[in-house]
Amino acid sequence: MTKSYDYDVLVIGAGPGGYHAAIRAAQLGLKVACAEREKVGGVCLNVGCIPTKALLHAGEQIAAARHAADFGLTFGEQRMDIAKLNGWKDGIVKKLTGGVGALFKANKVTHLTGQASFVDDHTVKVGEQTVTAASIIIATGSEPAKLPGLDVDQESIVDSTGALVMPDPVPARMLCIGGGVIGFEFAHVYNNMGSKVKVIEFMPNVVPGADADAVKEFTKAMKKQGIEIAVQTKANKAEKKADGVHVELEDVKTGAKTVEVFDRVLVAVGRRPRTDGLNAQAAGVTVTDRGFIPADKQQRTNVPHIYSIGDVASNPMLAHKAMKEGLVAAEVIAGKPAEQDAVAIPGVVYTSPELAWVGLTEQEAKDKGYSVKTGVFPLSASGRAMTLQQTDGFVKMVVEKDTDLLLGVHIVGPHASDLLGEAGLALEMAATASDIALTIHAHPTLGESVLEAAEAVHKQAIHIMNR
Amino acid sequence: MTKSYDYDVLVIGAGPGGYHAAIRAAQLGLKVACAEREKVGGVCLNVGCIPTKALLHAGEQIAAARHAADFGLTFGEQRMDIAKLNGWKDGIVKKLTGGVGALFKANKVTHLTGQASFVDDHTVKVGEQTVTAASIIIATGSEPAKLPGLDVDQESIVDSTGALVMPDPVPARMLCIGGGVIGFEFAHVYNNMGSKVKVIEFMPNVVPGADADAVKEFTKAMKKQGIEIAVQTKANKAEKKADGVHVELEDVKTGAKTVEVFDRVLVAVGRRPRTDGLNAQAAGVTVTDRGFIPADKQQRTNVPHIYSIGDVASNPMLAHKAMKEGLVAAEVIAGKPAEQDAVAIPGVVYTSPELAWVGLTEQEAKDKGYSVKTGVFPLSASGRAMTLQQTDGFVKMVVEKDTDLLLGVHIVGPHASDLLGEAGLALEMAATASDIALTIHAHPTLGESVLEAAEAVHKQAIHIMNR
Amino acid sequence: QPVAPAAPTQPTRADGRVLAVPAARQLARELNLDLTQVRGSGPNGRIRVSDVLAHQGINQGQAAPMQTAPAQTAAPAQAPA
Ligand SMILES: Cc1cc2nc3c(=O)[nH]c(=O)nc-3n(C[C@H](O)[C@H](O)[C@H](O)COP(=O)(O)OP(=O)(O)OC[C@H]3O[C@@H](n4cnc5c(N)ncnc54)[C@H](O)[C@@H]3O)c2cc1C
Ligand SMILES: Cc1cc2nc3c(=O)[nH]c(=O)nc-3n(C[C@H](O)[C@H](O)[C@H](O)COP(=O)(O)OP(=O)(O)OC[C@H]3O[C@@H](n4cnc5c(N)ncnc54)[C@H](O)[C@@H]3O)c2cc1C
Repeated sequence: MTKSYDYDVLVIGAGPGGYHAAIRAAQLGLKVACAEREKVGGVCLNVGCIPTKALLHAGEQIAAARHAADFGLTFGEQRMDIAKLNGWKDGIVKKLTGGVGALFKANKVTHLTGQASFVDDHTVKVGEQTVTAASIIIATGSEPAKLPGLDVDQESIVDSTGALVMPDPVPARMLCIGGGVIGFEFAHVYNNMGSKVKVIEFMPNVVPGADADAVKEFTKAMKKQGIEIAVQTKANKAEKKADGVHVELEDVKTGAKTVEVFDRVLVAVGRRPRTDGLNAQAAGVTVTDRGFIPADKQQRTNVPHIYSIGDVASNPMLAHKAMKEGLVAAEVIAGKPAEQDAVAIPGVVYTSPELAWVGLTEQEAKDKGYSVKTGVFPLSASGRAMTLQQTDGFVKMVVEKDTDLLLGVHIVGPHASDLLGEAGLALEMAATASDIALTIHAHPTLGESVLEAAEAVHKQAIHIMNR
Repeated sequence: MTKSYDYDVLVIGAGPGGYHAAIRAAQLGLKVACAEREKVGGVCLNVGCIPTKALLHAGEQIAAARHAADFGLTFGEQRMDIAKLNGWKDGIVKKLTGGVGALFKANKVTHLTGQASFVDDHTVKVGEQTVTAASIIIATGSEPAKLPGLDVDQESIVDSTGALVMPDPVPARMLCIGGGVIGFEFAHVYNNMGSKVKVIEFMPNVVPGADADAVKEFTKAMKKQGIEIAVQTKANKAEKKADGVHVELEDVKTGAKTVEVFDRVLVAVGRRPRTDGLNAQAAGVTVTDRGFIPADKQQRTNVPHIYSIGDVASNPMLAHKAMKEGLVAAEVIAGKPAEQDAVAIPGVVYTSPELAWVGLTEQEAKDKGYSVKTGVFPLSASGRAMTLQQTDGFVKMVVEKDTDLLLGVHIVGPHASDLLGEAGLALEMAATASDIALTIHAHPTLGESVLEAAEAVHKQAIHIMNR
Repeated sequence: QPVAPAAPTQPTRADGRVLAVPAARQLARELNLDLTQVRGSGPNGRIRVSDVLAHQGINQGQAAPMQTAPAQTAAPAQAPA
C-alpha cells in the first residue's frame, strides 16, 4: 500500500461488521485502525444479539422450572432478583466487548475513539484527530426506526435498547409494537418474566421473511404460552397517565379504534441505516434516500477504495451478514478474490420454540418459478423432542421438484438455530434432499427431524405416515 | 417375489434396525412381517437411547435450577418425586413404542409376537406359528455383557436396564463400572440426582473411540461436576452387606487392591450380540465366535437372501447405524441399489456438556497416513455459550493438510449432538474446511463455533488468537 | 432414494445460480474463471473443487485429490471397530 497514508485500512464502526473487517485485515498483514464513537461490539454485543439472548435464556429457565413438575421436580417459592439479572446480562456483554478490545490489541488494530467524519475520500476526522487511509470501510450500522405518536422515553415507552433493562417490578402489562424478530424476542422474555404481553403487527403476517407455514406453527406456540397477537393492527398514539400508558390501537382493515392501557410499551417497528455525522458526501460516497450506503459483491461503494458493510449497506440487518461482509471487504482490500456470494442468509427468532430458517420459503420458491415439493416432519414424532419436553414445531424442507435440489429449510422447535448449521451448509454445497436423507444422523437427536423432513420430501419418512 | 412364501420379508426383531427395515420394505410395496419376542422398539426405545435421555434431561434441569442463581433466579425447597420421574420416563417410552405399533399397522406390517427360531433358510418358527419368507432380516440386537464376580440383581447391582429405574431414595454412593458412553450417561444422571458417583475404567482412557483431546476436555467437565473418575482400574468382586455393596477395586498397573462401599453398582462394560434361541445354524447362517452375524455392504449374510443388521451385525452398537442398515437391507430386497456406504458414523455421550463426534480422530487420521492439520475453538469464546451458561468445551476439526478435506469433527459442549448434523453432512459431501468457513452461520449460535474451528484450521479464526 | 445423477451439463439455471460448493467458487475466483464454463461432476452438475482443477487441466495427483480422498475415508466406517 502507498506509504503516504497513516493506515492501509480505516474501519468506521466497531460493530460485528467492523470488528470482523478490522481483525481479518490485520490477519492479512495490513495496518489497520478502527474508529468507534460508542462501545466496541456495536449494537450486536452491547444492545442487540447478545443481551437479548441472555434475557431469553433467563426467561426460558423460569418456564423450564415450571415444566419440571411434569417429571416430578417441584420447587418452593421462586424469587427473581431483577438487579442480579440485569447485572448478569451486563457482565456477559462486558466480557465479550472486552474480548473484542483484547483481540484488537493482540492483532495490532489501532482503536480510535470518537465520531468519524469524512474530510475527503482518504481522510477522516475521528474525534479530535485526523487520519488518512488507503482504503476505508464504512460499518456504521443501524438504529431503531421511530414511530410518530410514540415518543421513546426508555422508561414506559422503550425501544429495543430500553427494553433490555428489565424494570423492577416487571411490568404487569406489556405491548410490543411490531411482530418481527425483535418484537417477539422481547415478548417472549417479558411473558416468561410474568408480564401479560400483547404483540401487534401492521401487516397480515408476523415475522416477515419467514415461511407462512412456519409462521403459523410459531404463532400457535406463542399463543399457547399466553402471548396475545393482533395482526393488521397499528398503534396511533400513546398518552402517559397515572394508571399506565394509554395506547390508541387501530384495526387497519376496519379503521376501528380502541384504547388499551399498558405498563410498558416497546416500539420495535424496524431499523434504519445510520450515517449521522459521517459526512459521506465529502468522500463522494452515495447515500440512498433511505439512508443506505450500497455496495457491490466485493462490498465496494461507488468510490472503489471505500467499502460499505453490514446494516448500513443493505437488508437484512443481521449480525452474521455484517460479519461475512466485513471479512469480504478486508480480503478484497488485501488483494484476495473474496465475494459476498452467499446462497442464503439464515434468520432466527430465539424464542422457545425457536423459529429459524435459511433459503427460500415455499412461496418465494414458487414466485421464482421453481416447481416445488416439500417435506414436513413434526417434532411431536421426535423421541428427542419428547425427552426435552419440547414437541411444538416441525422441520419443513422446500425442494426443487425435478432436481431434488434443496431450496430452503424452515424450522420451528428447540435448538432450531443449531440445526441451521446443516441446512445452511447444504444450501451452500448445492445439496439435494437425498444428500441429507442418505446421511446418518445420530440418534436420538433433533437433527433426525431434518433427515426425516428430507425423507418426507420423497414420501419415505419413517416415523410419520407419508401422504 | 415368489408366491409360495407367506411373506416377501420377515424381519426378526423390532428394535430400531428391525422396525426401520420393516417399514421401509412395506413402503416399497413388499409384504412384511416383523417378529418380536419382547416389546417393539427394542433396546433403543424401551431400555436404551430414549429412557436414558429422559433421565438425563431431568437431571440437567436440576443442575440448571441450581445455576439459575447466577442470574438471580432462586427457588425455595426443591422436591423430586421419584415415582413421578420414573412414570414420566415410562410414559415417553410407551408413547414411542405405541407409535411404532401404529406405524406397523398403518404400513400394513404384520406384527408377530414370540421368539423367532430358524427352521430352515426360508422358514422361521415364531412362538407357536411357523412362517415362511423369501427374504429374512436378522435384527436381534444385543444385550449387556456380564462381569464375573458381579452378579446383577437389578437392585443394588444393576446393568443399564436396572439403572433406568431410579430408586427412592436415590443411592448415596454410586459406582459405574465402565467409562464408556453408557457408564458416563448414568454417572451424569445419578450425579445430578444427588448421588456421589465414581466411574472406573479398565483402559487408560475413558470413552474409547473419541478423540483424545475431546476426552480430556470432557473428563475435565465431568470432574468439575463432582464425578470421580479412576482409569486403569477394575472391579474384581462385590459382596452385599448391611451397609452396602463392598466392591474390590484393583489398580491395573500396580495390582493394589482396595475395597469401597456403594449403595448401587452399575455394570456397564460393553454389550454383546444376541442370538440366543435364534437357531441361525438351521439356516446355514454364519455366527462368529463372538456371536456376531456378519454382513456385507448390502447387509447380506453368507446366505444371500438372509440379511443381518444393527447390533447383531457389527460394532459400533448404535441405533442410527442399525436404522441405516435396516433401510439398506429393505431397499436391497426391493431391488434398489442401496449400500451401507457411510463415510462416518457419529457417536454421542448425552451428558452436559455433551461429547459428540463424527469421522476420524486426530490419532486415527495420522494412523491412516493422513498428513493432518487441526483447528480448535473453545466455547469460552462463544457469546451464545455464555448466554446459555455453558462455556465448558470446544469444537475440534481434523482436516487433511494438502487438500483441506474434512476428516473428523469432535465437539464437547451444549447441543453438541445437534451440531453433528452439519459435521456429518460435511463429511458425507466430502466438504473442505473452507466450505464450512465460507458458509454463513447464524449469530449468535453454537454453530458459529464450528465455523470458527474451520477458520482456526487456516489460522484465521476471529474470536481467538491463532497460533 | 438417491436421485440419478444428472449428466454433467452446463449448470446454468433459470435463476442464474451456478451450482458450486463454496470452496469451488472461491477457487474459481482465484483462477479468474467463469464457473458457467466448468462442467460439474455432481448431481445437477454441481461443481466441486476437483471439477475446477480438471477444467484448468491441473494435475490432481498430489495437490488436490479431492475425489479420491473421500473413498479413503469411507473405509474406516465399514470396518467393524
Ligand atoms: C435487540 C436486537 C437484537 C438483535 N438480535 C440479533 C440476532 O440475534 N442476530 C443477528 O444476526 N442480528 C441481531 N440484531 C441485529 C444486529 O445487531 C445488527 O445486524 C448488527 O449489529 C449490525 O452490525 P454492524 O456492524 O453493521 O453495525 P452496528 O452493530 O450497528 O455497529 C455500528 C457501530 O458503528 C458505530 N458508529 C456509527 N457511526 C459512527 C461514526 N460516524 N463514527 C464512529 N463510530 C460510528 C456505532 O457506535 C456502532 O458501534 C439485533 C438487533 C437488535 C437491536
Ligand atoms: C442404556 C443404553 C443407552 C443407549 N443409548 C444410545 C444412544 O443414545 N444412541 C444410540 O445410537 N444408541 C444407543 N444405545 C444402543 C442402541 O440401543 C442399540 O444400538 C440399538 O437398540 C440396536 O438396535 P437393533 O435394532 O440392532 O437391536 P435391539 O434394539 O437390541 O432390538 C432387537 C430386538 O430383537 C428382539 N429379539 C432378539 N432376538 C429375538 C428372537 N430370536 N425372536 C424375536 N425377537 C428377538 C429383542 O427383543 C429386541 O426387541 C444405547 C443402549 C443402551 C443399553
